[in-house]
Amino acid sequence: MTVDYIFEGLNQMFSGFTGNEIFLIIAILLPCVGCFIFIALYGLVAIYAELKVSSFIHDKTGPMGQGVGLHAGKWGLLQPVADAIKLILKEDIIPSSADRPLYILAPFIIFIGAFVSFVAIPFGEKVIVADMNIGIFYILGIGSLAVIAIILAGWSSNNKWALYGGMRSAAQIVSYEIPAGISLVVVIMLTSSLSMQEIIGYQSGGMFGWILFDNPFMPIAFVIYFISALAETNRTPFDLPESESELVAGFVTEYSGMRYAFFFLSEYANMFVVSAVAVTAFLGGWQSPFPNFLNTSGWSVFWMMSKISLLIFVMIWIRFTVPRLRVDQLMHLCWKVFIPIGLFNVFGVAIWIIVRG
Amino acid sequence: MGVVHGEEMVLNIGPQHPATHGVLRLQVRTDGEVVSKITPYMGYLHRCFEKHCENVTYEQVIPFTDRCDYLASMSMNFGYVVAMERLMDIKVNERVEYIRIIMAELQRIASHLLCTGVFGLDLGAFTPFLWALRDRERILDLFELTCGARLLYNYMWVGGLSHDLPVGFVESTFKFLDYFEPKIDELENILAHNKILVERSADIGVMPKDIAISYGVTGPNLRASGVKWDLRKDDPYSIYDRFEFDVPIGQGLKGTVGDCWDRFYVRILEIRESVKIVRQALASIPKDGDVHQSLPKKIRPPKGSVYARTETPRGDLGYYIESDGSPIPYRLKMRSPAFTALSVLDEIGGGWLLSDVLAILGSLDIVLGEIDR
Amino acid sequence: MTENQQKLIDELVNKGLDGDMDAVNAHQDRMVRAKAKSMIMKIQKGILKRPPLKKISPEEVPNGDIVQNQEKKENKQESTSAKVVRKLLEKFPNEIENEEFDSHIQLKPDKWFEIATWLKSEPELFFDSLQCQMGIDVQDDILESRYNLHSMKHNHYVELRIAVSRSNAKIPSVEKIWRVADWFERETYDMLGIEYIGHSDLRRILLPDDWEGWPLRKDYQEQETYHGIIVPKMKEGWE
Amino acid sequence: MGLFTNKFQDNIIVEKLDNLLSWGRSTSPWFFQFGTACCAIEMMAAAASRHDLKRIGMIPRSSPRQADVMIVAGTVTMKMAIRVKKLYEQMADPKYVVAMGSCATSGGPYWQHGYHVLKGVDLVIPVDVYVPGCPPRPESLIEGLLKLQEQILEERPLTRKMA
Repeated sequence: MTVDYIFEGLNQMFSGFTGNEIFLIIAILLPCVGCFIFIALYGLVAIYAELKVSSFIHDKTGPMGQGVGLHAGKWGLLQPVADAIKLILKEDIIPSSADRPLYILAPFIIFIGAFVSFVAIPFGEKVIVADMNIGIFYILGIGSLAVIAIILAGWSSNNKWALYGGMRSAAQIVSYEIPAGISLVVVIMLTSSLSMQEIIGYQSGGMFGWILFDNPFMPIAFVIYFISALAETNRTPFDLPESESELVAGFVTEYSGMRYAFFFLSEYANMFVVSAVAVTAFLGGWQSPFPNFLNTSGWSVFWMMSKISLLIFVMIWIRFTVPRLRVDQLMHLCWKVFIPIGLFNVFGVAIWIIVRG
Repeated sequence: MGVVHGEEMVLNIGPQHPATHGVLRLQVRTDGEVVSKITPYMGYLHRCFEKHCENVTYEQVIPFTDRCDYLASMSMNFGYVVAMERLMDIKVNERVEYIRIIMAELQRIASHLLCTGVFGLDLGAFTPFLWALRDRERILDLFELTCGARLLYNYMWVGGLSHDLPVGFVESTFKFLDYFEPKIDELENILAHNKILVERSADIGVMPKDIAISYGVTGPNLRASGVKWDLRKDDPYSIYDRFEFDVPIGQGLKGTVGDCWDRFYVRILEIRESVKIVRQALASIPKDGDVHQSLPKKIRPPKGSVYARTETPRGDLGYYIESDGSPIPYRLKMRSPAFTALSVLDEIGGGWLLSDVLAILGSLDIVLGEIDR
Repeated sequence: MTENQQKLIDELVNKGLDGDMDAVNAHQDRMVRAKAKSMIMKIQKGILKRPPLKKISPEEVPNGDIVQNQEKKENKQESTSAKVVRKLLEKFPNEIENEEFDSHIQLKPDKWFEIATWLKSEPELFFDSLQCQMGIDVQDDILESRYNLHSMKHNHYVELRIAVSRSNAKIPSVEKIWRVADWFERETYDMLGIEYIGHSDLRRILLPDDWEGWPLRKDYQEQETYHGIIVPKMKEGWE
Repeated sequence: MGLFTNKFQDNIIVEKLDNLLSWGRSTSPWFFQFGTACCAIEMMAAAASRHDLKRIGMIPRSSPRQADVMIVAGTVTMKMAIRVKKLYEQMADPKYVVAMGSCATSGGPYWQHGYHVLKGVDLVIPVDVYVPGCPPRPESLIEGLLKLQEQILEERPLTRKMA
C-alpha cells in the first residue's frame, strides 16, 4: 500500500529518470525507517507511561525529574530518553562462557520479530505499510519468532536462571499461541477474510458494529485472546520467564547495555502488536466508535492509537495488581481451560453463522 | 513408558537474590522445575553478636540486640530487658510496662506488615508490598516521635526506658489506628482472598504439628500449624495477662492446616489482635510514673544464669544470660526464632516446584540478621 | 536460737568465707548478721570449725505427694528439676554429677543419647521441644553444652548441662530426637568446637568452611587474613 | 562503548557530546539491590511510597549486569566479601558504588570485636559515595545519591585525559 504510493509518487516526481529499481528500494526503505522511528518513540512513551502508571498505583509520584544539574525535564518527561542514552553507552559484556554468535543474535531476532509485525498493522484506510491478504496470519506467524529469540538468549547466556527463563518462556508462548489463534479463527470465520483491512471493514458503523458485540460468543473470544496475549508478551501474571523474585531477571539476566535495551524495547513493541491485533479483530480497528463521528481517514490514526493505548494501559494495570501464576497452573489454564472453551466457541460461532444465514 | 528422569541440576539461589530476603544461599537440587533437596547456607551476615556481648557491658548489649532482628527491634529489646530484669530481680513501674507493651505491639504490626507485603512480592504482586510499607512508615513515625530513631531504637533499658512518651503520643496513636484498621481490610482483600494468591499458596508447604514442634518452630508459623501456643498467653511476661486478645491459629480455610496461606493469614489476624491490645493499653495507661525510676545505678547481676523467653513477631525469642558477677556478660546466647524456622525448610520444601519453594521461604518470614546474628 | 536460724547463719558464714561478704551485709536481721560476722571472725582465727555445707542428696528429694504439691506451688521450675532427677535416678543411676538442682541438672556425657530419648518418651515428663541449646567455655579447660527443654503438653522446663574437657570435647548428638538440635549443634560446633558424635552433617554453619579457630572460646585469636582480606580491627591510618 | 572512551581531543563537539552522555548517566542511575542487613530495610523504605527513589530516576534492578549503581546497604562479612567483589566485577562499566551505613563504611558498631565483619567495603571494592548513619535515614541516602549524580555529571567520558 504505502510502498506503492511512495513508489508512484517518486516515479511522477522524477519522471524521465530511468533507474526505477532504486525508487523501489527507497520506497521500501522509507516506511521501514518510519516504522523504526515510530517504535523507538513509542517505546520511550510506553516506558514513561509504565513508570507513571505503576507509580500512581503504588501511591508514588514516579519520575519527577528531580535530581541535580540538567534534570529530566518537567514531570520527568525526559526520563526514558536518559535511560536510552545511558543504555546505549553502557559497556557491552559478553560472558566468556556464553555461546557468542547466538548470544549476539538473540536480541536482534526478538526485535526483528516485533518490528516486522508492524508492517501489517493498519492505522487507517491508506495508512498501512503492506496490506497483505493474509495479514492476521502473518502477524501470528511472525510473532512466534520471539520464542526462538528467547530460547536462544536463555541457552546462549550459559546461566541457569537464563536457561530456566528460556525454557519456561518457550513452553508458555508455544502453548498460548493456540488459544490466541483459536479465538482469532472465530473472527476469521465471521469476516471470511485474513486481511486486516477487510476485518476492519466488516466492523463499520460504530461501536455496535464491532465484532466484540457481534454475537454472544465474541466477548469470550476477546477475553481469551487478551489473556493469551498477556501470556505471549510475558507480562504479569504470566511473567514467569523473567519473574524477578524467582529467576533474578530470567532470560535477560546476562544481557547488559544495548542488547538489554533491545529486549526491553521489543517487549513494549510486542505489547503494541498484540494490542493492535486485538483492536483490529474485536474493537473495530481504526473506525470511530460512534457512527459518522470523526470518521474521516485523518482521525483513523487517532482512534487506532487511542484504542491500542487503552489496551496497553489495561495491561500495565493488570501487571501491578495480580500476583504471578506458577508454571503448572499456567499450563493448566491454557490447555484445560482456554483451549476447550476456545474450541467450543468455534463450534458455537459456526452454528450461529449457519442459523443467522 | 516409564517416568523420564533428567539429570539433576544444582542451583544456587543467593547469596544475593531478590527472593532470599537478605543474604542467604539455598543450594537447591532440581529435576526440571521440581526441587528435590534444599540445603540452606547461612552466615553471610554473621556479625559476631555473641562475641560482642562478651566484650561490652550489659547496657551496651541493647543496641546490638536491635541490630539482630532489624524488623522488630523493639521486641528484641523487650526480650533482653525481660531477661535482665528477671536475673537482677527488678520490678518496673506500671507506666513503663504499658509503654513497653504498646511499643512491642506496634512493632509487631510493623513487622507483620512487612512480612505479608514481602510474601506478596515473592509471589509477584508488587503493589501490596508498597502499600504495606506505606502504612509501616506511619508506625515508624510514631517510634520516631518517641525515641528519635526510625529503625533501631535502643529504647527499652534494663529497669526502664530511654524516654518517656512524648506529648500527644496517645492521640496520634489512636489517630493512626483509626486510619490503619480499614487498611488491614484492604490488604486482606488485595492479597489474602486474591484467587491467584490462594492458588499459589494454599496446600503448599504443609507443616504438620509434630514436625513444627520437633523443629522448634514457634510463633505465627507454629500457630498456623494449629497449635495454640503463644507466650503472651501461656507464659505471660510483663503485663500481658491483663489484656484481652485472641490467639489466632491456622484453620486451613483455603487448604490444609499449616500451609503457606495459613502462615500468611495468621499474620494478618495477628495484626488485628495487636491493634486490639494497643487500643486497650492506650486506654488504660497510667498518667504518672517515672520511666527512669527503677534504673539501676550500675548493672552487676548476681552470679548465675537465666533463660527468658518472649514472643516476638517471629516467635519465641530466648535469651540465655550467664553472669559471673562482673558488669560484662560471661556468655549471652540468643535463641532466635527465625533460625529454627529456617531449619524446617528442607523438610517441608522438598518435592515442590521452584516457585513454591520461594513461596514457602517467604511464608516462614525469616530475618537473616537474627539467623546469623 | 531456733534450728532455722542456725542453718541461716551457717549458710551466711559459708558465703562470707567464700568471699561474698555482700550477702552477709545485706541480711536484714541484725542479730543474725552480727552472729554470722562473729562466727566468721572466729573461724578465721581458727577457734571454730567451718560449718558443713548444706547438701541435698538425691534421697532427700521429697517423695510424698503433699510435699511435692506444696513445692509445686512455691516454685514450678524447681519441682520439675527435682522430678526429673528423681525419675532419672531410678532409670539411669550414676549419671548425675551435681548435687544442687535448683537451676539445672549436670549430666555425664556418656549416656546422654539414651537419657534424651527417655526424656522425650517418658509420658510424665514428655519434653517434646528443645528450646535452646548452647555451648559455653567454662574456664579451667572445660566446655559445657547446655540444653533448655520444654514440654508443650505439661508446660514445664528443665535445664541440663553436660561438661566435657577441651581435649576430649565429644558429646553424643541428639539430632535424631529433637530435629532442631541439628542446627543448634552445628552452631555450637562452629563457635566452640564441641564435637557431636552421631551428627549426620557436622559442618560449620555460620562461618566459612575454611575459617580457623573457635570464636567463642575465651582464648580465641582472630586470624590475620582471610582470602587476602585483612581481618583484625585496625585499618591503616586509624588511631 | 569502550571503543570511544577517552579517545578524543577536547573540542566543542566532544564537550557537548560529553555533557549529553553524562547527563544520561546521571539522570538514570539504575541501582542494584544489594541489601545485606538493617540498611536494606531503609533502602527499601527509600524506594517505597513515601520517599520514592523513582523521582530521581533510580529503578531497582536485580541483575548486576543491568545496574549502574551498587548500593552496599549493610554489613559485609568475610564470607560475603568475596561475593561482593564478584558481583562488582559482573557489573558493566560505568559503575558506581555507594556505601550505605557505617557498617559498609567502616565496620560500624562491629569494628572492634567483629572477627567476621569486613571493616569497610572499600577494602574490597572502590567506593564513590559514603553515606553515614546506623542506619542512615532514607533522606540521607537520597542526599548521597544526589551527590553521586553530581559526581557523574562532572565526568567527561569521551575527552582524552591529560596524562
